[in-house]
Amino acid sequence: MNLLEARDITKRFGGIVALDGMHFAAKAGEVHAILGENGAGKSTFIQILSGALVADRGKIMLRGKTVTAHGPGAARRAGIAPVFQELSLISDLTVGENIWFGDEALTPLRMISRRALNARTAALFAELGLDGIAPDRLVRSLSIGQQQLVEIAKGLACDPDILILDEATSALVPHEVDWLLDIARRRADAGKLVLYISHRMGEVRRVADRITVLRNGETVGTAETSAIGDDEIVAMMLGRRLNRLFPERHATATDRTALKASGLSVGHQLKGMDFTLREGEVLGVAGLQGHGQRELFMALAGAVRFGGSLEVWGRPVSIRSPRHALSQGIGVALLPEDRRHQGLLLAKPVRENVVLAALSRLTRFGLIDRQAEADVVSESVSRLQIKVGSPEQLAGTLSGGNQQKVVLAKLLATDARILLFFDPTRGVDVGTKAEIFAMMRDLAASGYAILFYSTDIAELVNVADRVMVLSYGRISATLPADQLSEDRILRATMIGQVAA
Amino acid sequence: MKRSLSSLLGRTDGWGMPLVVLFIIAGLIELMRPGSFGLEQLALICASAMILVFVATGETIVVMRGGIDLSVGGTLSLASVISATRADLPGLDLLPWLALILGVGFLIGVANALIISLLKLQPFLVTLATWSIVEGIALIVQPSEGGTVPPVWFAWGYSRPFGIPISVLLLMLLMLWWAWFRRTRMANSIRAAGSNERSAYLNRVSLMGTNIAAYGISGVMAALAGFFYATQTGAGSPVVGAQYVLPAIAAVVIGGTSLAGGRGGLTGTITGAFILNLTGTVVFLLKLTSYWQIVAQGAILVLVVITGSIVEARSERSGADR
Amino acid sequence: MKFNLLRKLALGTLALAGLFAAALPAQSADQKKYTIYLSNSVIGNDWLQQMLRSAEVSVKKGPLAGRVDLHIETVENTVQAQINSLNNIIAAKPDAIIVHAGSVSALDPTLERACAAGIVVVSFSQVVTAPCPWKVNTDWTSTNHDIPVWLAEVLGGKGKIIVDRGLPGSPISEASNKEIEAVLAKYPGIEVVGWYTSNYELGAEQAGVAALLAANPQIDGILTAGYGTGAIQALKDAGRPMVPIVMFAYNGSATACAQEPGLKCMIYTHPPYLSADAIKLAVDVLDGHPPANNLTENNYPRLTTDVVKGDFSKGAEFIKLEIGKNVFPDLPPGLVLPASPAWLDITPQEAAGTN
Amino acid sequence: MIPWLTNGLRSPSPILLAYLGALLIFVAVSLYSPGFAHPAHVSTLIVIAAFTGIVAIGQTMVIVGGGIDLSVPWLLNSAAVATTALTRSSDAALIWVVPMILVSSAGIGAINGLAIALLRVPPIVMTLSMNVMLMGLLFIVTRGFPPPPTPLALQWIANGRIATIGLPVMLFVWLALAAIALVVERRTAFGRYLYAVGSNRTVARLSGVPVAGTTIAAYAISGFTAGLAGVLLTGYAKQSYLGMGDPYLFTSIAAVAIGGASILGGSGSYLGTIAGALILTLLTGLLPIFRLDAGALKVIYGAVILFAVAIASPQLRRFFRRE
Repeated sequence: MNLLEARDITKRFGGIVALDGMHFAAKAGEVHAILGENGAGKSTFIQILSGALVADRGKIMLRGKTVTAHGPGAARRAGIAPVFQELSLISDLTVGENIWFGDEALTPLRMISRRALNARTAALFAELGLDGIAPDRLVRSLSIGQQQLVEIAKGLACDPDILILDEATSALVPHEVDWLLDIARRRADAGKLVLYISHRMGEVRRVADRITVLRNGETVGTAETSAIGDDEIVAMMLGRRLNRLFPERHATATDRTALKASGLSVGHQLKGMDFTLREGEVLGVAGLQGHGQRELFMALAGAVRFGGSLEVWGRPVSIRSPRHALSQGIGVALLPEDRRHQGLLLAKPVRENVVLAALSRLTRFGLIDRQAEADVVSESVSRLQIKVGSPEQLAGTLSGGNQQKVVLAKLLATDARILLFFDPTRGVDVGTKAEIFAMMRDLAASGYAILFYSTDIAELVNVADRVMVLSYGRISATLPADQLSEDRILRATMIGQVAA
Repeated sequence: MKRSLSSLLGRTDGWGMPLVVLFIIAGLIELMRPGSFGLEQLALICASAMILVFVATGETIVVMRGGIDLSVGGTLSLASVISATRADLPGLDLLPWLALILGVGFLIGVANALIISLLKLQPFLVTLATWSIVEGIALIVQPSEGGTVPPVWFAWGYSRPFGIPISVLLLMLLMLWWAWFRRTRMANSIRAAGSNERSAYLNRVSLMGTNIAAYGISGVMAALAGFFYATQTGAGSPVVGAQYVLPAIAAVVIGGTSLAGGRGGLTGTITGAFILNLTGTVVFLLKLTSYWQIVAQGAILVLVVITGSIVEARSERSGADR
Repeated sequence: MKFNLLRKLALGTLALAGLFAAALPAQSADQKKYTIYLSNSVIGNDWLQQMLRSAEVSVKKGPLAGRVDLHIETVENTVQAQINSLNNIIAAKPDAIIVHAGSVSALDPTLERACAAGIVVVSFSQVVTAPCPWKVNTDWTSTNHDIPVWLAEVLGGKGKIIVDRGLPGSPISEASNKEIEAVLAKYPGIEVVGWYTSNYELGAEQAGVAALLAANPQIDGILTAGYGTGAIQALKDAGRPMVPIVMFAYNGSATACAQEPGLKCMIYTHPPYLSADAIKLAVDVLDGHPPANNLTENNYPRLTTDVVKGDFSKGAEFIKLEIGKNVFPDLPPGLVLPASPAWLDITPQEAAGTN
Repeated sequence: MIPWLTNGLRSPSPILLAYLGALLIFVAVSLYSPGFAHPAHVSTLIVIAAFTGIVAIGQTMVIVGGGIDLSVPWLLNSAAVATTALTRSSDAALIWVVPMILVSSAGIGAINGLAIALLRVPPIVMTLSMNVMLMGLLFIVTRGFPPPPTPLALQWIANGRIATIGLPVMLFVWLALAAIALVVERRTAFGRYLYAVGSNRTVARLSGVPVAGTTIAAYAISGFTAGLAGVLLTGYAKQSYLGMGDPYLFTSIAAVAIGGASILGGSGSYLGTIAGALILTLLTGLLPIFRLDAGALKVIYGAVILFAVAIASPQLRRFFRRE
């Protein structure tokens, strides 16, 4: 008998159909992956399962019985625990308070006992093999990777029958991913169900027993993982065959130095980096979470103050602010980590987002040149193949991939020739990923210089010309194209760790 | 040492820094006028600060919930007016009437919460509107300052149970209540909802429930302030509440509670209310001409907030790995 | 005329008294310098400013010159701040406190405490309800009585009028509204066709009168509690002829009255020099000459274009408006008239702060 | 043709509803009391609304940028007192006095903006303190003396009617300022920046928007319009007096709110604020017409704000669309 079954689930948001009569079934004792492009309906389905949304039509059945109660509380009582990609932690509460939220041990006066809370949290962490996170720390003081670990621990804390992992590895480093996959496997072996949602094919292949693919809100099919090839899965997701994920790589770097950093440092996080980025080059940056890559990108983009010296196109500069970085003499543009909170004005039209960084170029006598603005927008939309109804569509209503393209369009609308891509494929579907990689190579070929950080080492190996590995705020290795392999990069991050 | 001090000050719900400021101010006063903080003097200071403390208490909870409550101005007035118009009724007991007055405050708070939650409206505008409505009702109930408060109540405002002035006692009770409340699930839920509504919902927090609790407490506290005003002055005023709205918000902010929601607490707010109360004394003792006193109060307010935010920024930088 | 005579008499007496005092320097007890604090509740209007200036002038010249060390403590519009301020003043142990209270009742306990500490307390203008302080005020009962009577008489007991209800929540407004209503009940021919709320503020007065003019084709008289110039402008904007107006004694209002052709008006006052009167009273008490009565209420002469006969309060006095004599077009419009009490000579310039 | 207009018409915005509301109140009151719609009275109403409207220009910008300006009352009052004190009733003096006052007002607004943008003082606290400090400073500088009457030229601007058509001069002043405000809001980079800062500071900053500069400019504009309203108001009142600015704090904020702007920033338009100013002015006129006392008026006032805000609520609109 199926532990979980969903029948004919339909959900609309305004005019958009997110789920259109989809169905799904999973058994106890398996890790079941749910795959699909962004906008395929995975997130909506998970949110319905976990009670965050209510379906317009259809029913959910647990152990053959229809679930009638709604809301996160009902789902929790039914034994469903979600681990959300958009974290559900309360940043102003401590780690322990978050994990046991609503289930805290109370003193006779109905107060929450901090001591019991922290002890329980420490015990849970020990049991799960997590270390390095103090139970009484405020969540807002943790890194995103640590927050994701806490979110996972929280999902596991109630020992649910159904654990939902929604892109739970997006901010994790390799050994943490291994840890999570191991936990998922063990739970399945213990007779529980784990739903695993990820864009990373490698992980899915390693951990999932079966795969269900969604497309356009409908179920395409379910298969044993071992019985189906990667290409086939991708074809199911796209509804067509993808030629290739990674583009051809030709060395396009010239001798011209776009960016030269010496002794670049930021607080305690970045301790003196020297490197050069050349015109036409894609320079990869690898590193474990919190080893200085964020500071590196933010410093170059002018968003944090830094020490050391910088030369851009051969001229020494000091970048004072993002505005200064984007200005004509310098031209450094950042594609930030979190597009919803750092990249886009979600409630504003695509048009305004695209030209936001380039307005000074589009203004005449203090007024915005409407025609020039429209030209820039339509050119970007067609060049990046952004799927929008009209330039007036609100950015927040686009799918993840299209949102990322809008951010990219914003960078390209400026005069910047040095682009900083910070994890550009995070939460982006396969089709758009391929487009972004192709775009990066094209840009390099046309003379841009690109610094590229990704949490997915495979992307660095296949897209970058060179990769520098960051460890404890220093460069622990720089690998040229002919030496690039996931293995080597991983080892370099590890060696750095040991050395420090 | 310096770093750990600043991180300690920044971390304790934001009240560390205001407390330091309060001690500096109190120290200055004691230096300029020794004996300023004897028991009798403390009782006077507390008595004059209590109304603001009550209003600011409710405001703190609402701000933690991520909202703001301007309607306390109306509620305070209405409560004072109700307290002062019913002296003619025979056999008035203090407690049932207090319960009725607080009930009115609670209902106003619940109305705010329901409007905000059900229609998903911005608290600032909703409570701006309800402030006007409630103050209007107060003016209809009693068109001007006056009325009479039953002598029993009037006596209550100056009573000294266990030899402790009632205001000091109430302040102690309030702090005890906070020591309890801040550790309850409701307080955590309010914080959670104020920090991030979506996350809070996913954590099974009832958004409307926390709103009702927060605005309900705020309404009750404002009504209590109005009652206290009436018992202290022996009269009600349909417009007095307006004087307390912005100072209450100022006390909350000085106390380190972030207007963005999720953070802060009552300890800071009470500290903030006393800072506001004592700055007047500092400038009085500095013998500034009275207009400079007013300028100085504004300047002190800004300076306290600036130092607070600098300390917080420092502690955040040194405490977190980002 | 009568007023001037009285005033001369009073001045003469004072001058004599002054001579007498000067002739007897041995009276050292009387020459003691007193520390007096003026506690003011709010700073935000012209009347209050003139009140503070009058207090300052009163201790620099005239009978009180050199007798008083005056400290002014102004707070910003909250009862709590005034209580705090008073607590500080009491702790400074002055000889007397004169109080312009922000609330008629909220300061009572604090002022009682001041009395208990042996401090002479004088409350003026908005007087407090506490029994112990001495009180100085305008005789509002007769003022509020005479306002509608004048208008009714000028209109010959017949006509439609509109009434300003002042500042919502203020006890003075409320008392005034009640009294006016009661008096008008005695004039069946006078119909109140509407009222508005000026908040003692010029813009609101103009807007309120304009709205009522729009709503009523016939309006024969206006009772304002404020400037009156807003009402005049509203009449002009609506293209209506001037009608009799009662207004408060701002120099600007009086000037408009005197200069506007065809306008009949009556101007009543509540003089800012009540502060000086309060200081004088405090010194008298400290000198050991307390007045017989705890409450001193003065019925001040009213200025008017048309002196009429009617059932006015006892001792009511009407004086014809005369430019240069009791109205001063060259002085600021915000000056409140009259500028000086009889026992002291505060020049209009001193009152306006323009000297 | 004009994109914002067509956008506005496509979805019946809160702005449109606010204008309809204003019209509805006007028609209803006029039916009850025909004199209300008399041209002379309409002119008077427009003049009164214009002052709220002008103060609300700056308030709109500040609120769109995610802030709030509580320093309006005494900034306005200071400008008014300065106008009459410095001109000493001389028309000629206006030539240097008015520009000077406007520049200083903008400067004071900029100080608000500086503290808010660079020192991270919450806007409520900064502008509230500024209000109090201005109050104190005004008395220190002027020693509180009541200034002479307003120069006649200003009186003409504020109270005058254009003889041939009978329309008030203030209408044209307001229209000109409104046009400038709308152009700034929609057609300039600054306007775009303002919405960006109000929507999301981080996105704005990373996109090269001069966040601090934009914030400072918004508060400077608010200072400017409050100062300008103060100058013009002396013409209306023919004098300056203390407490002149007090009515404009909550009316300016309420006008913005009724006009459909989010107090959280990032949305709203001066076009809506104009409707808000009109509604508030019409409401004030209700009290005398319907013989309400002040309490009842406050109740109505609050109810209308609540109603206006509720109508703009997506929740409510979704509910009605479903039917």
